[in-house]
Amino acid sequence: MTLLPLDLVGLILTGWGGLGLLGLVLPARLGRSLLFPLITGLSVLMAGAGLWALQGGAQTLVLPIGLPGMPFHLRLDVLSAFFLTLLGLAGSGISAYATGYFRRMAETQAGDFQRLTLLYAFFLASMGMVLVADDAYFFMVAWEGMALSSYFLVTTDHEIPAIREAGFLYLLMAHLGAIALLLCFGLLQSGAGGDYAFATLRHHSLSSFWSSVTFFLALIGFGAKAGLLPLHSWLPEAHPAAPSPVSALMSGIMLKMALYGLLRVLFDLLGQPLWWWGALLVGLGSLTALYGVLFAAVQSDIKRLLAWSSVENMGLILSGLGLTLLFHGAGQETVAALALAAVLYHALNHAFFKGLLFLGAGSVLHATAERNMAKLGGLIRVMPWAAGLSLVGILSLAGLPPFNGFVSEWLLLQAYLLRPDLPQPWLNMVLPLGAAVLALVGALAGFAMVKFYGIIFLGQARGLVPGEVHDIGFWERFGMGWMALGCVLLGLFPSSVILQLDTVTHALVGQGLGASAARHGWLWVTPVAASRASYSPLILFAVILVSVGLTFLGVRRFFHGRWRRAPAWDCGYPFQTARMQDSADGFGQPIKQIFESFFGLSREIPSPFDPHPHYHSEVRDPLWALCYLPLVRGVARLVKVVGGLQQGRISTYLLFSFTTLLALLALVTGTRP
Amino acid sequence: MEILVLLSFPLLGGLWLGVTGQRARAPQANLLFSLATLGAAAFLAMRVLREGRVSAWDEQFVVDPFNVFLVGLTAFVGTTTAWFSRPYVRNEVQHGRLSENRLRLYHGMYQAFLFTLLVALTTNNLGLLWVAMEAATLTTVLLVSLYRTPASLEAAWKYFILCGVGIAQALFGTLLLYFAAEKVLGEGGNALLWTHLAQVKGQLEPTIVSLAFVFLLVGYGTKVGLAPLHNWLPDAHAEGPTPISAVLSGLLLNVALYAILRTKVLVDGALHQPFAGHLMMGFGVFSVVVATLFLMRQKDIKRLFAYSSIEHMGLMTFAFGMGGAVANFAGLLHMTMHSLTKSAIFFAVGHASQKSGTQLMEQIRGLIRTSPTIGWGLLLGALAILGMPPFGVFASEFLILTTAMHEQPWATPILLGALGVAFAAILGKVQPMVFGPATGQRLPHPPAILPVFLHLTLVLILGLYLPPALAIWYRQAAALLG
Amino acid sequence: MSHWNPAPFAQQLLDLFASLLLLIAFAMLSQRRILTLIHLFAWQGLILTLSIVDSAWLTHQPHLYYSAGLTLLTKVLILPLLLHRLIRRLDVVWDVETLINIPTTMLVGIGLVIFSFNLALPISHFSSTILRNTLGIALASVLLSFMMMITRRKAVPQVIGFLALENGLFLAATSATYGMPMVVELGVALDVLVGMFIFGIFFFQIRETFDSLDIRHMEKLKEE
Amino acid sequence: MTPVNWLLQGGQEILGILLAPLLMGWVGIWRAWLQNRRAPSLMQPYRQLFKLFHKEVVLAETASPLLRVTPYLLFGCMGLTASLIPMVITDLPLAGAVDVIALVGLLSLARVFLALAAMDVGTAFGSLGARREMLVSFLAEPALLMVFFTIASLNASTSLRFMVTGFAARGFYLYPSLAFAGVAFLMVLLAENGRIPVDNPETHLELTMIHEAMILEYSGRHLALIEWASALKLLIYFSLGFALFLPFGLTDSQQGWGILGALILFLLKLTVMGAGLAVLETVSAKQRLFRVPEYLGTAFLLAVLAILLHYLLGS
Repeated sequence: MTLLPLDLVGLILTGWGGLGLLGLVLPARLGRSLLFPLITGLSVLMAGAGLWALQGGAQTLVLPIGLPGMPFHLRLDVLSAFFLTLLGLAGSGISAYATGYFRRMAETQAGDFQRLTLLYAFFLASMGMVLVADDAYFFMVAWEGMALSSYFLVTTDHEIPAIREAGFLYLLMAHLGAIALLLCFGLLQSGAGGDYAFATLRHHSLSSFWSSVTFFLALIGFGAKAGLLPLHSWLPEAHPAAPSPVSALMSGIMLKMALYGLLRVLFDLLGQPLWWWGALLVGLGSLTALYGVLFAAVQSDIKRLLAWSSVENMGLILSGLGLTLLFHGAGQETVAALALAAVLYHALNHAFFKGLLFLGAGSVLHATAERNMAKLGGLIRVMPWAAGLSLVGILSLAGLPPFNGFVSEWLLLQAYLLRPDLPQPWLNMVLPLGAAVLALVGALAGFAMVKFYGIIFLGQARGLVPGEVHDIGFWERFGMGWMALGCVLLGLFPSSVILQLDTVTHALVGQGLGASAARHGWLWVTPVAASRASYSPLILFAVILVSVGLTFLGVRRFFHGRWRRAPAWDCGYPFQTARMQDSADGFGQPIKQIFESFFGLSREIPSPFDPHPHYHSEVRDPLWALCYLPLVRGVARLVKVVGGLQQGRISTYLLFSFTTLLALLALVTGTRP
Repeated sequence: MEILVLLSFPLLGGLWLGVTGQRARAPQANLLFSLATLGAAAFLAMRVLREGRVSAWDEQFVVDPFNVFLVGLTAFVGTTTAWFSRPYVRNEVQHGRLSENRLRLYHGMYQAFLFTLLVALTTNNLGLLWVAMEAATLTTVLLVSLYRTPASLEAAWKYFILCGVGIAQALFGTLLLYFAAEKVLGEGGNALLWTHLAQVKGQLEPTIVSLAFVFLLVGYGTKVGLAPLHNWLPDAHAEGPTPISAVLSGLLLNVALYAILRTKVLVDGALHQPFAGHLMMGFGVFSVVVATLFLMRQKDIKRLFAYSSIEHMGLMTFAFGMGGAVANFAGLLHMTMHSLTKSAIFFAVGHASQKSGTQLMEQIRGLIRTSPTIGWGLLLGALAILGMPPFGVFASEFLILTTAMHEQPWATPILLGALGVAFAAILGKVQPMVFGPATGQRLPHPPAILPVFLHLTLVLILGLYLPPALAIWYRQAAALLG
Repeated sequence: MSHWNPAPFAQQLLDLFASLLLLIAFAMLSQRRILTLIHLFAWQGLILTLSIVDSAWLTHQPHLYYSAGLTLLTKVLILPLLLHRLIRRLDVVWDVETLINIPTTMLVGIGLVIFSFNLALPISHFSSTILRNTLGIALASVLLSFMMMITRRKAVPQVIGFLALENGLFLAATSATYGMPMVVELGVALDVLVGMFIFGIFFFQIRETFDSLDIRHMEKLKEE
Repeated sequence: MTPVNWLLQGGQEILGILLAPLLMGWVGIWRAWLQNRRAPSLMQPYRQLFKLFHKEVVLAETASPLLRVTPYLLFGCMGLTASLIPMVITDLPLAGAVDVIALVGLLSLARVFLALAAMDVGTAFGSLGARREMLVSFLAEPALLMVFFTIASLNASTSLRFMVTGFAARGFYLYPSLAFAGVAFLMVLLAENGRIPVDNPETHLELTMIHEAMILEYSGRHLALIEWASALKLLIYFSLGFALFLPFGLTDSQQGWGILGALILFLLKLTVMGAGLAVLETVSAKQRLFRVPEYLGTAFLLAVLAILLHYLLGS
């Protein structure tokens, strides 16, 4: 018997599930040093399996479980393989980190730890199952299993009211999204017989109206998971609420499942896309990105800032997906492949740098028990490892060369700039706006990241840092190092990565970049032609190193290296304290001021004569009031009206029964032939 | 023979406990009788699986694949509820809420109730079915008012009057059916035997049959809890002892729906058009919508889940209304899942409210901290009943909704919207109860946790894997429904 | 079917009984005094018994005689007596308040009669029995009793309405279909008796708890 | 790619580094003249740098290694950037590795480090400067990118070399979109280099300073490197402007005469434009900080308009 990648993936998924169950029964003392490393090992194996499967064709498997007539279908094709690789690569770093992170929990709250191990492993396994599911039922089970296990993880600290609310909102939105997906699959299947296997759906085509409806449902379903505007409200609440490695999993990997779902439905199941779907996605995605980054820039909670930044990145990814659809619909497969490669690449990158940053935030949280940036500061001196590795993360997230975030944004910009020749002339004119938004978003992300890093790690400690702040231990270092290494390598070897993506783009849009992108060797990325655009991060990195090195050597050679320490310059005001540094609020202040009408801003500014001056400003999501509250109020009104049915009087109840009877009798007499 | 044995156990149990139900060992005896019933049901089920239809007493009692599955479910849930009821009533006695006399009434009536349900399920005579349904009301009505609080009296009164009037209408419907049947089958007992009716259903007079169905639907529909006939249901569920709420929700509603289904088969045969199905779908969708909207405003935990029962009965009614192999299959599956899940929830709810000393949800907090098993049981049960995979309720809802999508596309968005609202309502209320800082006290008798998790495990397993034997059984039952 | 001679008379008698039942149903609908209600209910039972005897004689169905006996026993003797004793012991011989005023109720009642006649008309055509005309009347008295339950505020009249409703059902059972099979009929009778017994328990419990039999006290369980 | 190319690229870097203080001096002279002051010597910036290099470095007690790494990084990045821009010749070997987007990224990398280093010591002014710098850049950077995109769309390439030669190949042509892009670029240039109306390089008034606030904690050779780097940045922007909007004279050949001619032309452009900058700075006034977003927003919109115009007119 030969082992196929799918078998391996199946074994790994079972292994994760088994480890989870083992975690529930094994004493925490034993589990803490055994299970997470094993989970990590399986993740590495998963990455290998994914890479292996990325080379070959699709394999299928039918399990003997499921509903009668609807057994679980499994299928591993290159699209799944790519996302499995992502899951494995990012998952191993995060799991390694988790080994160290949950150590203290295993000692103090053994029961919670056991439960957490189970849910963590199930969460990983359910994401894997989403990726290999090949029928609607199994997909839904895996999808909701993913939501459920992450919901329980989010509510780990359920004593805190805000976390309970966040968990509730999360599961609710996840479920509403799942309802939309259910409808979506139902429409995809409509009339194709009783089978819900994707193979059936694939060969079944819909009229353009119904396929548009299906597209909308998929957009709602997967968009709710991806945090697409205006379905994003849960995301900045739920992602930060979870323990940090889980936040990393959610932001880094789970959000990509939404992308996977969209790709699967749009390119695999739904058939030929219509052009305006792409236009809609570009618009919504760009708006989401802008919205997300603006809110990220004004947050003062470490993890919430990162969560909003995830909204931003998913927006970018989805706008890229929209571009792909547009070009694919217009038959311009090369550009479509470029946009798709950018999308996939960015998904991979985001998994790494967002995972890394959430892990970094987790380290800070663990060391200081403080999520409010306004009370942190100067951690680079006590936590050099965490600070150093996080620096890689923020540089990647800010989209700076030669790190990975830059590569995918560069590819996406290239897709925007390659003069498209779409059949809709107005789109040709509007698309550059997308590039403008992308540029703006990138710059704002830089702002947010400087704020993030500067306030937390740099400067002096604001307020109290309780107890002895310690740096991260071995496993945490390993996990964060893994992620940081990923960021660097993905940034330095883009053409190798693009070559790997080639099979995926071939499968989805029938074109690949590999041939042209790596035409000039592995050092260079030339997505279309060298005269169009080319980029070589490795060379860039090398010359930066050389240039900086030469400067250093030159200065050292010609001048002396004397230095001494002295107090910081106080501008003639000797009473400066650490609290006079910019707080997170203060740093975000310009953004608040500029986009004031954009935020639901409420501010209390003290008067000059106030003896106890107090400044308070709160940013609320105006879309909440705009989209959600009316809905809630509408339902509440309906509930009130219906409540009248039940007012306690038995005569009225009898009257209902009586009138129902009479009405039905009248109906029968009325329709009598 | 097996049928009579099956029926004799709860009957004997009812008589025995009616006399000795106040003794300390009575809860065990209750459990033992239920276990014996379960055993008999298992034997019966095996025989039916092996030989097909089984009848007894001049075909007055007939068990076919359709009702044997409900017999099994009834016996099973009856047993686990008896199990749960053991510590529950002891705690109640300890809290001084139940006297010895009432305990005797409780245990006697519990077995009598099971007896009436089993009679209703196994009988072949539609008249006897009616009698058993009425008797089921009578046996439970005093249990609803067991605590003799003003609220429980009121609830029992409403239950009694509304269901009494409803069942009277069902009697009128049965009469009309008999009226139509005796022309074909002649006078005498045979004209009410379902098996005989089913053979000649094509010859029944359509006008009379459709009228009869209206009366039967309104009548038995009252017991199913179809809106707007449902008003007794939340009151009765909320005020009675929790084991009774569990069996009302998990069993009585099923049996009432079973009665409707039996007549629907006849009506479909007589009418050659989906008249009955349309009515049922209308009632089903309306019930789902009304119930979900009511869910939003509940304060009492048992009322909340009572409305949830209405919602699910509506969904089943809708599924059976659609008809066809898949929808009937899904309806039966949903019936099973709902019974198991809902009774598990009521078990957890019972202990939770005993612990907190209240049924008001805002005063029940932090169950997971005080008693993790109850808390998790409640949360998982609620998630299961909300149709979260991988629990089995999702499987049946998936089948129902996807079938609806091409059979009755108009209904799907309504149903899905309602399910969304229900999710928000129930999760929004259950989550604060299980999570957060703890309140509550220790119970004198340790709660019975096993039934909760036994049910939930079954629901979980059935959601992922339906054994082929069970699937065949369901298919046969679905085929009987046409 | 050899006895054709007295048949027309018996048939007419049966129609008369049925009409009388309907009349009593109307009378109950308009009656305010509770004691009279009980008397009317007893009368209704008596006429029902007579009509069952008549149809038994007419159709030679021996089991209908048992039915008649059962009806006489429960509906004419036991239940009215029980009710009588009950209201004496509970001291509730008051006037009945209605929710809707009586003329309106009567008007609606007439509408109901027309409706049910209209409903029963096509059914009667299919009937092979000679007793078919009574089906409409039976349906009408069922609906009228239903109406009565809706309009009454006190517990006892509501129960009387419920029992009257069952009388209507009995009429339908015996006249339209020659009665149900014996098993069923016994079961029905048993249910009615047990039901009455439970009603009795309830009256005492309600009285004990609320100091009144006014069901307005029992409107607490609702959605506020 | 011959060694000569590499040599030329290295030469250009050195040229840029050496010229940068001179440009600063030149602009300073003109400003002084226009303000009726006696001008310092053209060589004054060099003297200043020389003096700073010899001074001892005083580090704040709370400074982390980041503060000490940044000046080198900044200078290295700026030097590298200078070498990438076709000042004199277009056929640079590194041009393929870094296109305009990467160029903006490189500038932005330098800026992020500068801002981070400013926050490192933890004084009120450092973070104030960093915040303001990032505020300016989050609008200026996209505007610059949009300017580049306009020209990239015109020439169907984001590679600087092909952007420049693309114009040359097509000969003289009036591009309306370029006019918008040019104005936007000028506005970005002013903002990015801390010139009036956004920032005043000579101010030491804490309330208004941006760039100066960030480098308050630097001294000695670190300060020298940073000052030099900002001079380099001005030169980079000037030469970017020349390459994109006034590309005449740039040579593709490696022959001595062509290079010499191009070099002379480049110096000429610098001379004129340096004076122009001084004039511009003198006639305008420093804006309030919160007017800056409006100003830069205008630049951004102009650049977007330029690209739209390009697609609208097809030119």
